[in-house]
Order: sequence, then structure tokens, then C-alpha cells
Amino acid sequence: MAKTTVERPAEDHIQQNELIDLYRLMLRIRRLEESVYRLFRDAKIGGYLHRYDGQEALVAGVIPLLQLPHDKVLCTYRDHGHALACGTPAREVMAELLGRATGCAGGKGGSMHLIDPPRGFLGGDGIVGGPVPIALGVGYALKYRARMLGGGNHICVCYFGDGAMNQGGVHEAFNMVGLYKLPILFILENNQYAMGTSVARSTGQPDFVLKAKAHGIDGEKIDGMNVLTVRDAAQRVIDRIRETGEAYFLEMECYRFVGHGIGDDNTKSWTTYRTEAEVNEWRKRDPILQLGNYLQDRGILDTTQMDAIDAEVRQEVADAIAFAEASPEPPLDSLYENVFS
Amino acid sequence: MAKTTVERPAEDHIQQNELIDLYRLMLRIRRLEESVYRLFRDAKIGGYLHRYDGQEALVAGVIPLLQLPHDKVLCTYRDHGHALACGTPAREVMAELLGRATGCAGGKGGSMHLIDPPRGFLGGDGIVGGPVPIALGVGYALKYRARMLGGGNHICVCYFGDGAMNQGGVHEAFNMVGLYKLPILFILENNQYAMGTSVARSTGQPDFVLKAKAHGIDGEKIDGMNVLTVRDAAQRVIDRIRETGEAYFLEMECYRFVGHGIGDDNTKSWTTYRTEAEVNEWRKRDPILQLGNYLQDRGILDTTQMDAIDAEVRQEVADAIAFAEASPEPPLDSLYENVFS
Amino acid sequence: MATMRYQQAVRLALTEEMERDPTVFLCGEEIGQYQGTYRVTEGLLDRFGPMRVVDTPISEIGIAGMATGAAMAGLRPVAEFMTWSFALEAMDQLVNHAAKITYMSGGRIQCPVVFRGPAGVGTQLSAQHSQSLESWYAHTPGFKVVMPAFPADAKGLLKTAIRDPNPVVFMEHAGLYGLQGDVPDDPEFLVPFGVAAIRREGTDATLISYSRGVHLCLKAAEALARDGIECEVIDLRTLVPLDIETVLQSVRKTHRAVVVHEEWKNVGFGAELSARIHEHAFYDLDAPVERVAGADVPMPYAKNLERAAIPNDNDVIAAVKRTLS
Amino acid sequence: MATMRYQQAVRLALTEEMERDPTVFLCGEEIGQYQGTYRVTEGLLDRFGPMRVVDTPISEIGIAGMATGAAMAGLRPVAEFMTWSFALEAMDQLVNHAAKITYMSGGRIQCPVVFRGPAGVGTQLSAQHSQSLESWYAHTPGFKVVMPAFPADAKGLLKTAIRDPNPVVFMEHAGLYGLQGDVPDDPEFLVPFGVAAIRREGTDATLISYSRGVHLCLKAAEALARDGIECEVIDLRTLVPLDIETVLQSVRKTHRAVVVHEEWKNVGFGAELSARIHEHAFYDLDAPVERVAGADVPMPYAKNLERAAIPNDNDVIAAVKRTLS
Ligand SMILES: Cc1ncc(C[n+]2csc(CCOP(=O)(O)OP(=O)(O)O)c2C)c(N)n1
Ligand SMILES: Cc1ncc(C[n+]2csc(CCOP(=O)(O)OP(=O)(O)O)c2C)c(N)n1
Ligand SMILES: [Mg+2]
Ligand SMILES: [Mg+2]
Repeated sequence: MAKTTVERPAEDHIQQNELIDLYRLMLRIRRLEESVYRLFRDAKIGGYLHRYDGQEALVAGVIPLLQLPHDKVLCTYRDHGHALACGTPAREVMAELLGRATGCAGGKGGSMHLIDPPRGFLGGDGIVGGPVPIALGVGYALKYRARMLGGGNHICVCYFGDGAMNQGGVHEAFNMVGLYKLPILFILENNQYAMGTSVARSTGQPDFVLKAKAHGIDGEKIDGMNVLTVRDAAQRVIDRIRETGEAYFLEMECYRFVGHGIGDDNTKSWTTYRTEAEVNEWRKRDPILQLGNYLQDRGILDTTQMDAIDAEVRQEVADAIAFAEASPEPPLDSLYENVFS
Repeated sequence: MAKTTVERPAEDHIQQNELIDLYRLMLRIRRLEESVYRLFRDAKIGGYLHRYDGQEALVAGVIPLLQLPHDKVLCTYRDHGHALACGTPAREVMAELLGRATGCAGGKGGSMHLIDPPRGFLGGDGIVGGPVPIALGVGYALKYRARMLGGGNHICVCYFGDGAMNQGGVHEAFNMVGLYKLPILFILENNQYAMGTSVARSTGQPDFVLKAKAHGIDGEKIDGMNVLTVRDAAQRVIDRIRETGEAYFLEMECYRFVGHGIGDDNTKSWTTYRTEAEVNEWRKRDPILQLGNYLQDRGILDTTQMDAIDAEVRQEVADAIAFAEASPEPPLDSLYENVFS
Repeated sequence: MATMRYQQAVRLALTEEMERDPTVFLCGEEIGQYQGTYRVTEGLLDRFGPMRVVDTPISEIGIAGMATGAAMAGLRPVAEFMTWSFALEAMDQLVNHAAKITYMSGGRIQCPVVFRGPAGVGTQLSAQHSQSLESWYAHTPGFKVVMPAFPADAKGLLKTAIRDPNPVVFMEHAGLYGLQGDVPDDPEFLVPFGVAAIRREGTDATLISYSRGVHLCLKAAEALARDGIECEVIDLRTLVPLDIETVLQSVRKTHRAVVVHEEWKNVGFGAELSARIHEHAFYDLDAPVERVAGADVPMPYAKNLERAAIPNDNDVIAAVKRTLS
Repeated sequence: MATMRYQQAVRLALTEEMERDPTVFLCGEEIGQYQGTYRVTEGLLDRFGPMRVVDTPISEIGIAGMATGAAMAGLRPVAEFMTWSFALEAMDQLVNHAAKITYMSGGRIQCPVVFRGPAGVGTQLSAQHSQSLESWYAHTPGFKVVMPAFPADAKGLLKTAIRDPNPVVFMEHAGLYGLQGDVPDDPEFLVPFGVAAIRREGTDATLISYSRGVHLCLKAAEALARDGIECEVIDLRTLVPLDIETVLQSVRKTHRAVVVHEEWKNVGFGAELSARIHEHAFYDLDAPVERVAGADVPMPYAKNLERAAIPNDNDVIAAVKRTLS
């Protein structure tokens, strides 16, 4: 548990600037997430609000490898990081959280429903397990385009949580994906808990990879706290999916550093299901910390440069908040718009 | 494929009269099923109608071993055999098929909804996969009674088809059963087809036992055309479930000799999905034929005795039809009864 | 113009739209190799191949998600529910996903998907297989809801549905599949949504229905005409969008209205029609709007009980007479 | 009599019934170790142990089946949906199993199960989490449908629900959990189903609602009283069975009616109320029944739009004035 720097896979040919981009992306997600509780308490954000702190490697190690917008990304309500990784500007993310007309969903979606189709991001989903049957359809469309309409070998990446593995719709979709052989990368964000329920307390059999294999989808489990491990595995399996057209299942072990959502935002509610010691233990494997140490150890970035990046990122978040706050609410007469296209 | 007599498991201590009872039960089911298409064509039976011909061993080898009504049985719309095996008189089954007040569900259920709670039979279910989440609840209630209310070690037996393995609700229930460790025997009636869809065309991975194991339920696959194999396995796992309180999954390979239902009742519609040669091959393994040959080989029954049993059984079916036809329709003013208890 | 059955008209619409638009594909249980449970899709697998006519496992959530996701990714899927009763399993994908994605995304994404299949009651299928629940879908913003009564509409409305950029709930009536009628050959024959059809003109009462209910109304109207009572019969064709104007115009003329459907009465679509007619034409009405609908019971199996649970032309006649008394 | 919050009243009903009847048990997501998402079940795991307070995986079909099956086997389960929106996933188990098993079996089997949990709108939960769909359940024969507006009813109706031999849909309103009120201590305090409560007497118009809508009506009635308009406010408490008699009696007195609910208007429960009032009291009405309901749109996230989508007391006041004009 105590390694505090990433181990870089031997055959990795990542460039230094890519490493710095990875670091910056993870930090952008972290700093944005750190800003939202205050905005909620100031009643600027409403509804449910789920942060991605600690899980940044899962998007940073994967999404930059995609051919967006032709490849497609789907995820859960814990979706701020996915939007940023797909290239949705922090301004549009923040404006959506504040319910403004300039938000990426025009203020109608909110935190759980970020979306950005022109960038290949088909959105967050408030229903546990919900995106998986949708991914089946998106994957089918990609295969259909490739076979019938002259499209390229594009793939769909679908994120979902450990709790979602107990949803029937996920199993129906897995089986159909296994049957039809569709180009989908399933990423299980195994952050150990579904709200207050640990994996051990919610499954009759905890080997999730076996559950995918039972439906004909191959897979493996990897360390999701190490962004280079994630990136390496992702590159390998994305290539494989493009080549074979067959789905793959990556279980990524990770941890959420804060509560499930704004309703579970203090250590008092945590104590019903986890200890502070456990959280602190995992915090030692913070993906940003690990990559930061690595960059420093290798002399790629020094403290001053890292501080400069942090300052830039903080500035970006502050700008996003200012932009959002200055943006208008959606016009009242848009209430009945968009029910139909 | 060509064995035409059952092989009797070495350690089996079954009595001769029990063997004869098994034979009689399977024959009762077969003869009743053989009578229903004519009644449908004469417009005496309506709705959907699904026969069990060829699958008799699955109920005859299991249900007589239960402690009814304390043990409970649930199954699909293909439920005539299950009702007979639970002890529901042929008269009440037939009257239900004809929609008469004397039917086991008062004429309100019909072929797909036979039920007989006083005999432990909690009914057929018209929804593919539907009985499995119900079985989770029944199994929970049995465990609850044993632990909290001084009940005995009773079990629930739940039957469902190969097509049902693609239903999400089945996976949710399996996982919860695996998690809570409930006394349920799941019996997969793998008759190779779901309507016109073969197993190979509906699953991403055809090892059904693995699908159960993925949720923490142990299991195995057996030959469902040999009633003594079924009986032997059932006795073993029923004992085990009573002892451990843990669920077990038995996949029984079998075959339906006739079409899926009355809408698929001739070889013309079969040809879209199976050949007559295939049907004939499986008919050689007819469970009744196999046990009949066994009884003859061992000198337990001779042809005269077998003919006598058949005559008795045919008489029972004829009597059931006469009873049903003589029975009144449900009174019209019962239309609004039973919406609520 | 050709004479064909309702079920063939559905098939013709599918065939024409698949010919016309390579992004249209079908998915559902037994629609391909088996040729369709009700033979609606007979021959289409041979004609269009397995990428465009997709046999699925018995996985209603998967089917609904597959169609919704493919629509979000720019195709035009037509998913079949073997019967609409099985759509109960897919309600989350239908309501919380297909119907809402356009709104939740602030219009950033379209979802041009059609869900179709047989609904309806009347052949002793009993409780679990005898419900259509059109009132549920009409209640949910984001669905268009279409229920044709005649072969020509089955064709023209389904073609409109497939071309519509929104999720469409398209309910056929299994009891109408055999109905013969004239159907235009024109591959551009489209029946617009939100335009009711007056199937019979009349002055004394307005009968409003859809799907098989229209035929009940026509039968009742004929019988009443023999008594000198002339009913106007309106076939709504689409429940969402609803052509309330045609209804109100008729009611303002006849001063009496009877709404008819086979589905359960309590909080059924007839309740909405009744409420709206009263709201907009209260002072034109000579009697309260009558409702003729299915009995509020799970459908019984026994033939006599089933018959009693389903409305018939005599029930419509009696209701018309109540409005006249 | 004790003063407590609505949410505590729900907990008290659960506690008392679990004490009284050893066959009552609870199941649902996060109801035990986590103490309940809205803390409704706080402390119950400690008190009754894990057999009787069962934490489940996120498996709504499984939860519904578990409760239905256990009820069929003679227990009295109370299943919690974390919110009623998630019950969409379990619709087949709820409608095609729980609601119908008694009828399909010709009364051979009982199904004494309660499905409960928070519903309601108003805290920017957006489209997928803001719907209660009581009209769907009321439409389906076999369910009793209960929607308390006050703490005392929350207790008394839930106790009745648990003792009822039928499936009960019990919808709490998340926005009422904090509401304080007097609640009888008596462990035999039961509120019967099918008996509406007149929350305010009046002569000029009848306001009919349930759940949080009742509070809107009371607020509107107070404001109107300042203008000399006296409204009678009826709290239905149960939608099925429906106490239509109390409604009709009041309408026959006031000659005007406004039905109010937060749920979508189109084919909502208000449509049924409107239809029935017109059917039975047409000649007593001085104006058509007005409906005040949620906008027919998936719930938008933005605060201003959400506010516009949910009815408020001013909408009720305006509707009353329309009936008077
Ligand atoms: C079908 C459904 N049931 C319940 C919920 C309420 N809910 C929201 S998030 C959550 C926990 C999900 O856990 P997991 O899948 O592990 O994802 P994580 O939150 O850990 O990222 C629950 C129960 C929901 N949104 N959808
Ligand atoms: C949820 C659902 N979808 C579809 C159907 C229609 N249907 C009835 S039986 C059947 C085939 C089931 O096959 P299987 O589970 O293998 O059982 P078998 O009929 O072979 O005994 C189908 C598709 C249904 N009843 N329920
Ligand atoms: Mg999790
Ligand atoms: Mg089968």
C-alpha cells in the first residue's frame, strides 16, 4: 500500500510532455472537485453532487488515448472528471453545475448529466448501471457504421461503479455485448463502496472479472491509483478492441477520498462504513501525488514548475466559477423546449 | 445419444414401488399434455399453451423428494407437469386450463398460472425469468422462519428456462441469494431453445453453471433425460441445501419434443430453428421410454402391467377433461373479486 | 393502392424505410430467423441481413438500451417488444433514458428511436400479458404515442415514427393484425402525428377512441344510426401529440362525448380526454363526458370473465344513450 | 401525543409494527448500517438485527422480488426504494407479480407487502430523480396507493399498510420529512384507507390534493380567505381506495373544484379526479374542474426552471379564481 510513486511500465514510450499533460489533467479535476462543496453550501449548486477525488487516474489514463469525437464515452453521475478529460471546458462544466444557460447541457442537466456530444462525450447518467445498456447500443452503432456505412474502427468507453455490478441491466447488456462482439471498453470504477455498502457486503462473489467472463467478455483487474498502469493497460486493450472488435472489461481498483456525495460529506457519516485510517492509507496512493513524485524523481518537473501548474489550474477553476456566476440562468420560456427535438 | 435405458447410479437405494411411481408420474404428465392441443383447437382452451413433453424427468426426479407443503415450488408458464408433481389433481389442472370455477386458480389464471399453495406449489409465471426474484423472497422467508420463528429447514425449488438466463432480474436475484445464502435449489430447464432461439444464438458464453458461480452459487450440469440421474442429483443437493442452507444450481439438459407453444405446434414452424432429425434423435432419449425399458429389463414391470398403467393414466386424463367440461364457468360477479384479498 | 392486412402494412412500412435509409435497423426477440412471433417481420432477415435485423436474447432492458444507445449514436433503430407487456422490464431505460435524454442534454442530443410491438387484449392471454399501458407512456413527457386502428395508418404512422427525431411508442393491436384495408403504395405516404381522423360524421354525440376502440365505436355508431342517433367517430391515431382541437370542434357540434378504450379505466387515457373536454367545452356539453373502458381488474383467463372485462359495442351504445337521456 | 417530524413518524410506525409482529421485516439499500439515506430507518438495525433489517445491493428487481416472494410465503416485508424513481427498474416485479398474484391465483394466495420510500420534487435532483408516478400505480389494479401529507398520517397510514393483506404503494415526500406535527403515541393508532380528511372547511370552492399538494392548498386557501373566498381543502390520503364520496359531497356544496398535484398533468391522477367529479357532479358544478399540476416536461435542473415546473400556491389561487369568474 505504501508506494508513493508510480512504477513506469518497461515498454512505455510516453513523452515527457504527455506525462506533464496527464499530471495537469488530474490536477484540473482535483481542483475543480475541491471547489464544488463550497458552491453547494452557498446554494449555488443544488441536487446531488458526487466528486471524483482519488479516481482521477481512471479518466486521465484512458480518455486522452481516444479518437474523440468518433470514439464515445459514457459514465455515471460522478462525471465531472470525464467531461474535463473529454475536453469540455471547465467553464461549461461549472456553468452546468450552477444551472446556467452556458452550461454544457444548457443548465437542464446539472451535475449528474454533463454531456458534450460534439466532443464524443455522451454523458453522465443518474441511474446506477444505466449507462451500460446504452453503451451496448452505442457500441452496436459503431460496429454498424464500420460494417454498413464505411465508418472507422471506433470504440465506446463505458464507466460504471462496483455497485452497478449488481444491476440486472448490466448483465443483460454484458451478455448481448459478448454475443454480438462489440467494440466497447468497460471500465469498472471499483472504489470499494457503493454509498455506504462495501463490495463484500453487496456481492455473492467478489471477483468482478469473472462476472464479465461469465458473459463472454474478457477482462482483467488493474491498479487504478497509478495513472501509468492505467494508461498502459488502456493503450493495450484499446488497440486490441480496435483490432478484434471485441469488448474488454477493465476493473480498476481505486478509492474515493471524500464521501459518496454531498449528503455524505463529513467523516461522521463515513464512520458508518469506513474508518479515517482506511481513507488515510489510500490517500498515500493518491494518483496525483504518485505521479508528482515520479516527475520530480525523474527531474521532469521541479517544485516551482509544479506550483506554477497548480496556480494555472486554480486560476482556471476560479475563472470557470466567475464565468458560471456571470452567466444567465436559462430563459424561463425554455421550460417547454427540448422535450422533443 | 443412443442409450435408450437409464443407467442407475450405483449407490441408489430406490424401492421398486418408487420406480413405478416415477414412471406413472411421468406418464400422467405426458398423457395430459398430449390431450391439450385438441382442446385448444376445439376452442376449449385459450391463450398461450406450453407443453412439457420430453422434460418430465425434471419434475418427476425432484418434486417427489420434497417435504410439501413446507418446501415450496415455483416455475414458468410451462407448468402443467409441476402442478401434477406437486399433487394438484389432474381434474383441477384441466379445469383451470378450461377456465372453470373448479380450476386450481378458480379459472382466473389459466395454463400459465397454475398454483396450489396448500400443496406448496406457488405457481407458474408467464414472465420469462419472473419466478427467480420471487424465489429469492420465498427462500428468504424460509430462512427467516427457521431462524426467527422456529421453522424447520425447508427449501424452495425454482425452475426456469435457458432463455431466462438472459434476464437481468435473474442475475440480481442470483447475486442476492449468493450473498444471503438462502436454501434454494435452482433448476435450469435447458431444453436447448427459447422459442426459436438456440442457446448458442442467445448467450455470449454458454456455460450456465459458470454464470451461477459468478454470483456465488455453486452448481453442476446433469442429464435431464434420465430420471434416475435427476433423482440422484436432486437427493444429494437437496440434502446439502437443507444442511448448509446454501443455494445450489442444477442445469438439466433436456429437450422439448413439441413446439414452444400452441403457436409453434407443427414441424413447419420448427424448421426455422431445428430439424426433424434433431427432434427424432432426442426422442430416442425420451425419459419415459428410458425408464420403461429399465423397468422391463429388470423385470419390475412387464408389457401388460405397463399397458395397465397407461390405461389408468388415460382414464385419469379423460376423467379430468370430463370433470372440467362439466364444471361451471366462474360466476360473472366474481370479475371484481380477488383484486384485493 | 393495395389491399393488405394491418400486419402486412406494418411490415411494408419497415421495409420501405429500411430501403430508403441505411441507418434504420430492427432488433428484438424472434424477429429474424423465426420470422417474427406474429410474422410481422417475415422475410426481413433474408432481405436485409443480420446487421439490420437483429435477433436478441430475452433481455428487454438490453433491447431498450441497445435501441436507445444506437439512436443516441445517430442510427434509427426500431425495437420490437414481443408484446408491450414485456416492456415493463425496460421501464427505466424507456422512461429515465430514452424519453429524457434530449431534455436533460438541453437539446444537445437526439434520440430517434421507435419502440413497437403488439398490445391489446382479448385472446385469454390472462393477467400478465394483457395490458398496453398507453396511459403510462402518454403521462411521461418525451414520448410520442401512436396507436393505429387501420392498415393504412399502420403504414403511414410507422413511417412517420421512423423519420421522427424523437422516441416513439408505437402500439399495434394484436387483434387487428388480420384486419384488411386499402394501403397506399406510395413510399412517401406519411400520416402526420397529431391529426385525428373523423371516421364517421354525426351530429348527436362524439365518440373518441384509438386502436381497436375505434372499431367498437363504428359498430356502435351503426347500430345507433338505425335508431336515428348519428354519432361522430374520431380516431385519435396519436395520443401524444393529441389533436384536441378536432375533438373539441366535434363536441361543440354534438354537445355530447363518449371516450372509449380497452385499457383500464382508472387513470386511463380516457380520464385525460374527459378532463380536457370538460375543461375546454364545459359550457357546450349537454351531459357529462362518459367513459367506456376496461374493467379495473387484472385480466382474468376464463373466457366469460375476460369478455366481461373488455368493453364492447353495447357498452358504447349504453354510454351514448346515457348522454342523451 | 408527541410532536415529531414526518420522517420520525414513519420510523415510529415501522418500529411499532416490528415490535408487534415478528413477521414484519425491512429490506432496501442503505437502510441498515448506513442508517438510511434519509435516516428514516436510523437505529433499526441495532434494534432488530440483520435478519429483520436487510441491507441489499443496488438491485431494484431483486428487492421487489424479495419482498413479493417473502409476502407470498407468509411474511410481511416492507421494502424501501431509495427513491421511487428507482422503482422504474422493478416495474415488472411490481405490476406483473406483486399486484396480480392474488387475482391470478383466484384468491388462493395473499401478498401483504409494502413498498415505501421518498418521492417528490423540488431540490434540483433533475430529470431522472424527480418523478413519483402515483398515477401509474393507481392505474394498475391490485395496488393500494397511499400518500400522506402529515406526520400523524404518515404513522397511522403506514401501520395500516403493514397490516393490510395486499400490496401497498406507500409514497413519502422527501420535502415533507422535516415537517413537524402531533402524532398519537397509541400503538393501535391506525388511519383507515379510503377515508379522506377535510383539512379546512369552506363554501366557495373545493381543493382536492394529497401529499405535499395539500400544503399548497392550505396556503392558497389562507390567502384566498383574506379576500373572503372560503375554500374547503380535502386531503385524499389514499388514492386507491379513493374516497370519492367526501369529494363529491364537498363539490355539491361549493360547486367548484380544483385538483392539485405536483406530478405531471397529462394523464395524471388529477385527470381521474376531474373526470369523476364531472361524471358524478356535472349538474352541481358552476365551472369546470380546474387542474393544477406539474409542467409536462422532464424535470429541469436549473433552479429557476425547476421552480417554474412545480406548481405553487399562486397557481392554486389563480385556478380557484378561474372557477369563480
Ligand atoms: C437504480 C438506482 N438505484 C439507486 C440509486 C441511488 N444511488 C446513487 S449512487 C449509488 C451508489 C453507487 O455506487 P457505485 O456503483 O459503486 O458507484 P460510486 O458512487 O461508488 O462511484 C446509489 C445507491 C440510483 N441512482 N440508481
Ligand atoms: C420478459 C419476457 N419476455 C418475453 C416473453 C415471451 N416468451 C415467452 S416464453 C419465451 C421463451 C422462453 O424460453 P426458455 O426460458 O428457454 O423457456 P422454455 O420455453 O424453453 O421452457 C419467450 C421469449 C416473456 N414471456 N417474458
Ligand atoms: Mg463504488
Ligand atoms: Mg428453453
